[in-house]
This record gives sequence, structure tokens and C-alpha cells, in this order.
Amino acid sequence: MADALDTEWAVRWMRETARVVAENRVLLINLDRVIGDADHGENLDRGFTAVVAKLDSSEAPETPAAVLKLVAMTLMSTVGGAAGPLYGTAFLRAATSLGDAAEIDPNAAAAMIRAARDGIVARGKAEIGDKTMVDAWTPATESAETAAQAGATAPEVLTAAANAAHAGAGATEPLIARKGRASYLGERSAGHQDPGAVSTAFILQAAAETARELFA
Amino acid sequence: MADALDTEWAVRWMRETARVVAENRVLLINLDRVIGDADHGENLDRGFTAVVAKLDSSEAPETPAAVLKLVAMTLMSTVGGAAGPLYGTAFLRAATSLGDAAEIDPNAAAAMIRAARDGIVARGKAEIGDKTMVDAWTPATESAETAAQAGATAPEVLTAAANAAHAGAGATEPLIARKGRASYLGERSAGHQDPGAVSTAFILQAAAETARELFA
Amino acid sequence: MKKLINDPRAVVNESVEGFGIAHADLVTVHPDPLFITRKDAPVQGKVGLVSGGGSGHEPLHAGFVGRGMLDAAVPGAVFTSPTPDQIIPATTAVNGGAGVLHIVKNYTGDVLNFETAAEMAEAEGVAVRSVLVNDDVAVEDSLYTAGRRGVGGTVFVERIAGAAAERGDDLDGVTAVAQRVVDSVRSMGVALAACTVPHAGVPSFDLAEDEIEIGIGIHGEPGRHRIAMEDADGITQRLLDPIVADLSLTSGDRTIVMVNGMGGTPASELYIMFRKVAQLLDGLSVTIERSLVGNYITALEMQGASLTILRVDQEMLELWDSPVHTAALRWGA
Amino acid sequence: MKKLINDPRAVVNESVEGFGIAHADLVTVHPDPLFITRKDAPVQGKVGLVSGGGSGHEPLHAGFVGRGMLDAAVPGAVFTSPTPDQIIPATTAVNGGAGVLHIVKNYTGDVLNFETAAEMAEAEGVAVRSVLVNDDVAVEDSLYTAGRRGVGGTVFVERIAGAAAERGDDLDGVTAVAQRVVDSVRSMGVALAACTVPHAGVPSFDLAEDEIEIGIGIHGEPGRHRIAMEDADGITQRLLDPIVADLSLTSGDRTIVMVNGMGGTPASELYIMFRKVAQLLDGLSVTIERSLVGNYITALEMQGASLTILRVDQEMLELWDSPVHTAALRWGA
Ligand SMILES: Nc1ncnc2c1ncn2[C@@H]1O[C@H](COP(=O)(O)OP(=O)(O)O)[C@@H](O)[C@H]1O
Ligand SMILES: Nc1ncnc2c1ncn2[C@@H]1O[C@H](COP(=O)(O)OP(=O)(O)O)[C@@H](O)[C@H]1O
Ligand SMILES: [Mg+2]
Ligand SMILES: [Mg+2]
Ligand SMILES: [Mg+2]
Ligand SMILES: [Mg+2]
Repeated sequence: MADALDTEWAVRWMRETARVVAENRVLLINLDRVIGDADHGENLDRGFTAVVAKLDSSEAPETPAAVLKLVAMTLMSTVGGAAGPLYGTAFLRAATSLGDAAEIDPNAAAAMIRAARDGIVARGKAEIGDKTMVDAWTPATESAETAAQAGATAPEVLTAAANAAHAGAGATEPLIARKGRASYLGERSAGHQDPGAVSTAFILQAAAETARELFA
Repeated sequence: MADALDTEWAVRWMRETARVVAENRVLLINLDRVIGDADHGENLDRGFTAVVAKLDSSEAPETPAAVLKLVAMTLMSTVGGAAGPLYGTAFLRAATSLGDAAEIDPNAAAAMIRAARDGIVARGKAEIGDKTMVDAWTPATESAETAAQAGATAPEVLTAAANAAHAGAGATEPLIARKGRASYLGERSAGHQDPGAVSTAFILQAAAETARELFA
Repeated sequence: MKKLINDPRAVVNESVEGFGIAHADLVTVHPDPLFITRKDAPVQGKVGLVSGGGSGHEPLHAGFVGRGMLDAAVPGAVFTSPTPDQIIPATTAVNGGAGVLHIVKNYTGDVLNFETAAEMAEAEGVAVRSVLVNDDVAVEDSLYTAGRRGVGGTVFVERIAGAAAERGDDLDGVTAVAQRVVDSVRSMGVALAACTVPHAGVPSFDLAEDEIEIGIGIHGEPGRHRIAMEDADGITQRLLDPIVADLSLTSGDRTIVMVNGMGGTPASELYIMFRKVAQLLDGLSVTIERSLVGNYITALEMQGASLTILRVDQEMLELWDSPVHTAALRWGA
Repeated sequence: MKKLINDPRAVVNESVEGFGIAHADLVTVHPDPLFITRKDAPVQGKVGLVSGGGSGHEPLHAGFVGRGMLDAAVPGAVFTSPTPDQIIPATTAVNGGAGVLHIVKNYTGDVLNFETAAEMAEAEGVAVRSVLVNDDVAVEDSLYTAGRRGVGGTVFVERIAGAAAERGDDLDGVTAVAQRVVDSVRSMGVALAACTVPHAGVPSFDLAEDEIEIGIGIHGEPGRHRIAMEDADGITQRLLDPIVADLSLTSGDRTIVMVNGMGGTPASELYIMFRKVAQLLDGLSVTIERSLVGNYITALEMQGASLTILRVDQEMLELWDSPVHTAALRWGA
């Protein structure tokens, strides 16, 4: 199937995520510093560095789902904090949604994003507008689904998701946090983007870019 | 006897010392901060404030020696640190040297300063050049004795002492301390005046000024 | 940033290693995954107590591992809750057959990671209960928020639940005592200066020479509001008032009081605050039965302090007084 | 300057007052002139131990008043040794008929004030001996200088001499043990940032972001030299080497090690240093028999640490291990 995403893509996605997270480590730390505890970038960098090490050292996973499951387990056991279990759950649910398919078609891509998003909501109980990563995942899910329904390719679905996630992350700036660490600041949390929403946008952007590159 | 110093002078001397020390409290703290522990001005201010309170509350002492003895006891019990016992001893020895005389003639004034200086040396074992208050008291003693021998008045004797003390304090600047707290800095103690030498100069200056005023 | 550290990423491992050497008579350090257990764990027939959280709050939690307090501490990265793969083996390692209580400070990360670990430890056959410490009155509590943070009250929960476990209470009993402490303890903190997270390298927030942050937590986060600097008595009153109100402390109440340093505050200042707390509570005819003044739950080298008050009944007091032997708290043993 | 204080001139009085309330079971605070005695002083037939010095080094000395350690502590103003009129009544108050030992840190002020007090207490019929603690290897010692400062070693002298007194040793015996500790203990310190004396209001010295002071004392004074910032392992080596050299520590020697925080250093950093000390001493086949890691003798909120090593024999070790019950050090009681 043309433009379908395979195991190789999943591996590239994760390596690219690791690169982008490392590159933006300080940015994410600083976002978290002003309304949180200054560790989000460090946590994700530690986690995705471990993911890459795991990918380098283990046998190549056989399906996209196997890749995402490996990522889920690695993040769960190396990230800690709020982001560890949330992203861990997200990747685990995403893996489950893919089953043992060898390739990911546009609808599967959208379903994967929804599964990730629903996993985060199930674990974290945040609603849209609470100034969390959910504010990036939710519009990403909706845009991905709209794109898939409109007949977009898988890379296009992911691109739609990434763009929406970026917009969603930007839109967290004026919000007053009601979940996570930023909620302790009350009104003082307004005026800054949520670090988890921003990292979500980076992750989905890595998905879109690696997908586009693979079919360029 | 013209120009002889009496009990009233001794009281004025101490009140003026208290005023000058209070005025130079921060200066003395700062001198002590760079090569010591930042308390000399605070210590002396506490001590001389207590001296004034004592003079205000107790019956007027009957002799100059009684004034100086009251000062000695008050400094000893309120100043602490190195300066407390050293100045305490100085004023005690000075008092002793005056006996129960009602007035202090030029020779007695010089003898009083020597007694104070010898008391400090006996307690602190510092030699000239060790960068301590001894470096102010020693030239003060010598100048006072020279002036007295040359027939100076008591105010003139004290003025000679004060001037020499100021010069002596200034001359401590290049020295490397061998006694007191500044000695811990080794060569780093050079380049700063010794706080105790400077406070000595203030005390003797107060003596000279009050003496001069009384006979102006 | 100047710190007595080597690689910022090795801070937790190296410091726990040093802790293990210094307190080899009390604890065993399990290096990978990292957790600390009391030397004689598992104590057969005794409920095991496990707590943990981000590092940077020392002596919490490792300093409270030992007889009469925790069986295991699970340190995460600095200010980052630990992961389930640390919490699970810590939990099974201290299960003496009577089950394990997780003492969890109320932060999303701690809650989620302990939740996962509890689930998986249960799956391995360990009976696990949890209590959530949420004593910080600086934080608004509502159904729609993350709720109050767990701060100083944690020390009280660990001590008193630890005593109940040592006494032989069963899992439900220990859990009930722990919950009773949670329900009766409140805290509030102040910062004069921020701390610097090693991997971040810059202070968590900036305060002018004449400003302080009221209502800070223990993670270098800014507080609820910023006010002009005040004297110790005024600040103490600001910390005490919301606690008294929230606990509805009234004449005749008995308390244990902790004046806690955030890491960079001289003991003398903590005692000046304690003096004022004693005066104010005395004015309310509230009794201070016991007290702790010192660094018990810190935020690296933050300058500031927190006040924690536990309303006690006779049983809690007796549990408090029973022997405890840990690196940071010790009496009767 | 931001501090949790009220009037800078009331710091010592208010903090000691708070200390007295918090530890009312252990100590009695005598307010005017100010000194602190153990609750049950004078202990009949026991040698009394008195120490004191400038305030700002808490928990030293008041935190070490109690069974197995000091009978009285005499606090001066911040960084200013106390006056004879405080030391004399403290001395007579703890004389149980067996005489009193003054433990004096070697500073001109402390020496002179304790000297005067001892003379006057003797005149009142109390047998008084003194030991001078001078353990700081950063300071050059010669006949013509004020000699070495007394720093961390003081804690060891107070503990071990306190144990000897509790054991029933007579005045000469306790003095001899104290002197033995003085002869066998050495220290060295480092500062990353200065402290601010309350009445001065500005930091004692300025250090650039990449500089540290080696060989500092406990009074906010600058050190012997300033070097570029290094990692914890490197700094630890710099503190350890001169101590090892001065004590001529060799294979088979037994020690008690203290890694002490200066007031503003997180516990985690102290444990990182302790880890390195343990590695280095292990490399020399020198044994660490016991250790203290924490804030025991501070310089207000100074950021930094000091290392103290005592070479012990079996008797000192047994005295060390005997029961002690003070606010800051407690075991076996
Ligand atoms: N309840 C929640 N639901 C969804 N996301 C959350 C929740 N709580 C926190 N987050 C996300 O986690 C991010 C913080 O992650 P991180 O800094 O790694 O963990 P911690 O807050 O434990 O330090 C926040 O920016 C937010 O996006
Ligand atoms: N051995 C000594 N002999 C003479 N003067 C001394 C001696 N030691 C210290 N001083 C004087 O004492 C001064 C310091 O006094 P102060 O700061 O009040 O006491 P401390 O050094 O105990 O903090 C020094 O500047 C010095 O002039
Ligand atoms: Mg964070
Ligand atoms: Mg001084
Ligand atoms: Mg965190
Ligand atoms: Mg001094």
C-alpha cells in the first residue's frame, strides 16, 4: 500500500523524537521551570535516550506496535514524574490500537493518535482547557480523524495532527492550569505554555516529518 | 591646675567615644568584614552603648579612675570577642594607673595611655607589626610620652597620642597579620587596615577632642 | 550554578551511594533499579511501609528508613517521582507477608507511578494499600484540580504509621492510622530565595531583594503569591493562620509542630520562627506536645521554611513517642 | 539581605528562646546573662563540660547540651565569643563538685574570655581546666601566630569528653581524653558562597560564579586561597589530602569522619562528598568506623562544607558509642 507506515517508520519516528527532545531539552526544562519543577525536558531526554539505547541493543521489533510497546515500557521505567506514566500509557494504547498489523494506513494512524490521547485522559483525568498535554492531543486527534475521513495519506494525517498539536500547545498559554504541577500556581500559571503540550507537539511533528521523508 | 583633666572630662570622653563608635559602626564592621568576621563595629557599639546607659543610670563616679573602671567592667561584660577583653583590660589598667587622683596631669595622661597599651600587650601577646590594635597604641604611647616630657598640656598629650594612633592604624594596611582573626588569611590580610587599630584611633581622638573642648 | 556535585545526572546515584555507606548499619541500597530498604527487611509479619518521590528533599525519604518508620524509600531523579520499576521491587522486598502500605505525596507523577506499581505488585501477590498525603494549605483543593500537594505532613505520616506497623497493626489498621494523620495535618511554606535544580542550572524563580514567596511547595516552584519581605514574626503568622483555620484548631487542642528548613536556612532562624509559633498557639490555648525544628523535607538549597501542624490524640502521641531509629530521626532506640 | 529574623540584634536571644521551648525536656535557658544548661545540672559528682563561642554555628554548641555531651553552652553574639559574665555563672551552674572543663575553640576572643572566666570561677572555688581545640589545617600554626582555628573537631571533643565525664572520669581524666581528641582531629573547609552576618547586612565576601574558597573557617571569613570551581570529587580530595598528611594517616588507622554542611548545603551534596571520602580512605586502607554527615557546625547559611577526621583508638570509639541525648546528636538514650 502506498504511503502506509511500517515498522521502519516507527523506529525512525522514535529516533527522530529522541533527537528533537534532546535538541529542545533546555527549552522544555525552562517551560517547566516557570510553572512547574524544571524537569520535563530532562525527564523526556532521559526517557528517549533510553528508548534509542533499547532500539540499538534489542532485536528489531517486528511490527509498528512492537516498537511502540517497547517505547511505552521504556518510558514508563525511565521517565518518572507525570509525563512517564502518561506518555507510557499513550504509547501502550497506541500500540494496542495497531494490533499486529505490519503497516499503518491513514485510518489506523488517526486511530492510533486517538488511542494515545484517550489513554492520557484515562490516566490523568484532565479535560480540555486544563492546560495539559491533553490540550495538544485532543485537537491533534480531531484533525487526524478529519484528515483521514477526507482521504488524506498517512503522512498527511500525521501532519494534520502535528499542526493541530502545535496550535493546541500555543493555545495553552493564556490558560489557568487545573491539573498537574502548574495548577498549584493558580492564576500565576497563565501566560506560559504547558511543557507537556509542547513536547506532545514535538513528538507528533517527528511522526509527521519521518513519515513525509519516507515517502518523499 | 590649668588644663588638668577631671572626672567630668572622663565622662565626656566616654560619651564622645560612644558617639564616634556609633557613627563609625558600619565602617568598623566593613573593615572587619574583609579580613575578619564583620563584628568589630557591632561589638564596640554594643559595648559603648552599654557604657553610656551605665553612666546614665549609676551615680556619678567620683574620680577619673572610677569612670574608666566602670567602662572596663562594662566592656568586659558586653563586648565579647577579642576586643572586649583587650579594651576591658586597657581601661582597667588605665584606671589603675590613675589611682584615686581627682585630676590627670600631662604625665599622668601619658602614663594612662602606656598602662592601657601594656595591658593589651599583656593579654594579647601581640608585637608591633602583627597588624593589631597594638600598632596604634604603641606609637600613641610613645608620642604621648614625648609630648609630656616636652612640657605639653594634657590636651596636647592626648592630641599627640591620637594623631600617632591614626598614623599607626593607617600603617597597618600593608601588613600581613600574625595575630587575631586576620592572621588566618595569611598574605590575603595585606592591603586592609586593622579594625582594632582604627577603633583605637577613634577612642584616642575622642579623648583629645573632649580634652581640647573642655579647655577651649 | 555552584554545587558540590560531579555529573548533574549522577547526583542521585552518587548521593544515595554515599548515604548507603554512611548508614550501612541501618539500610541496604539496591542500586539498579534504585531503592533503599531497611537492613532487616522484610520484617516477617510486619506491614511494610514504602514511600518515595523525587530526590532533592533529603532527608526525606531515605533518611526515614529504619525501625519505626519506613521499610523502603524509592528516590526518583531530582524533583521527579520514581518509576514503577523501582517501586515494584521495593514493595516486594519489604513485604513480610502482612502487606505493604504506599505513602504517596499528592503529585500527579507520584500518584500515577505508585498506582501502576501497586497494581503490578498486587498482581504479584502482594497486598498493597495507599494513602495520599495532601497537607499543603497553600493549594486550592477542589474536585476539578490536582488537589493539595503533599509536603511536611509526610514526615508525620511516615513516623506514626511506621510506629503502628512496628506495633503489629495489620494492613487495614496501619492504613487507617496513616489516613488519620493525613486528615489531621496541614502545612504552609515560604521561600526567601529559590533553589537550582542541578540539570536546569538556573534558579527556579527570581525574587527581588525585598520580596518573598508565600505558599511555596518543595519543588522550587513559585508560590501562590509574592509579598514584600517581612520580619520572622510576621511571616510566621502568615504561615500559621491558614493552618489554624483549616484545622479549626481551638482551645484545648494538642499538637505536634514542625518548623522545617527548606535546605538553606540556618537553624537559628527556624528556632526564631518556632518561638513565634509557640507564642501564637499559646495564645489560642493550643498545646504543643512535641516538636521538630530542622531540615526534614527540603527543596535542595532553597532558603525558606515551612510550618506543619498535626492535631494529635493520645494514641498518635504514643505512636510518635515509640522507638524510631533512622538516619534522620531517632529516639528510644 | 533576607533572613527569617526580627531585629538583627535580637537574633541570638530569640533563637535561644525558641530552642529552649522546643527542647524544654533537655535544657534550661538562663536568659540574663544568657547561657544554656542541661535540665538536670549540676550532676553531682560528674565533671561539668562547658563550651561556647559566637552564635551562628548552630547546632553547635546549644544543640550538644545534654546527657553524654555538654553541661552548658554559652552563646555570644553572632560570630562573637561570649563574655566572662556569661561563662562564669554557666561554669558554677554545672559544677557538681568534680570541677568543670572548658572546651574552647582557638580564637583570640574565645581564649581571652574563657581565660578570664576560668580565673574568676576558680576564685569562686570551682576547679576549672581548659582544652583548646585547634583542628583547622587550613591555618598555618606557629609560635608567632594566633595558631589554628577550632572548627569541626569541637564536635568530637564535646562528644568524647562528654562521654568520659558521664562515665565518671575525674577532671584530670576528662581533660586528658579531651586533649587526646584535640591531638588526633583535623579539619578543612570549602565555601561556594559566603554568608551574611545579620548586623552587617552584606555577604562576608564575594565569589564569582566559577570560584570557590578553600580553607575557610566558620565565621564567614575568606579562606586561604581561591580557586576555580571543581567537581565534588576534586574538592573532596583537596580537603582530604592536607588532613591525611597532617594526621599521617596510614594503612590500618581507624577513624571517625564528619562531612559537615556549613548551613546552606543540601544533604545530598554532603553524601556525595562522603562517598568520595570513603573511596579515598578505602584506597589508603584507612577504616571509617563511624561517621556524621549533616549540619553540625555551621556558618549561618554559608554554602560549603567541611571535612573532619578523627583518628580513634578503641577507647575513644567506645566513648563515642556510649549514650548521648542532645538536641542535635542522639543515640542509645
Ligand atoms: N493530569 C494530567 N493529565 C494530563 N497531562 C498532565 C497531567 N498532569 C500533568 N500533565 C502533563 O505533564 C507535564 C509535566 O510533565 P513532567 O514535568 O515531566 O512531570 P512532573 O509534573 O511530575 O514534574 C505537564 O506539562 C502536563 O502537560
Ligand atoms: N592578640 C591580639 N592582640 C592585640 N589585639 C588583637 C589581638 N587579636 C585581635 N586583636 C584586635 O582585635 C580586633 C578584632 O576585634 P573584634 O572584631 O571585636 O573581635 P573578634 O576578632 O573576636 O571578632 C582586631 O582588629 C585587632 O586589632
Ligand atoms: Mg516537571
Ligand atoms: Mg571581629
Ligand atoms: Mg517533576
Ligand atoms: Mg568576632
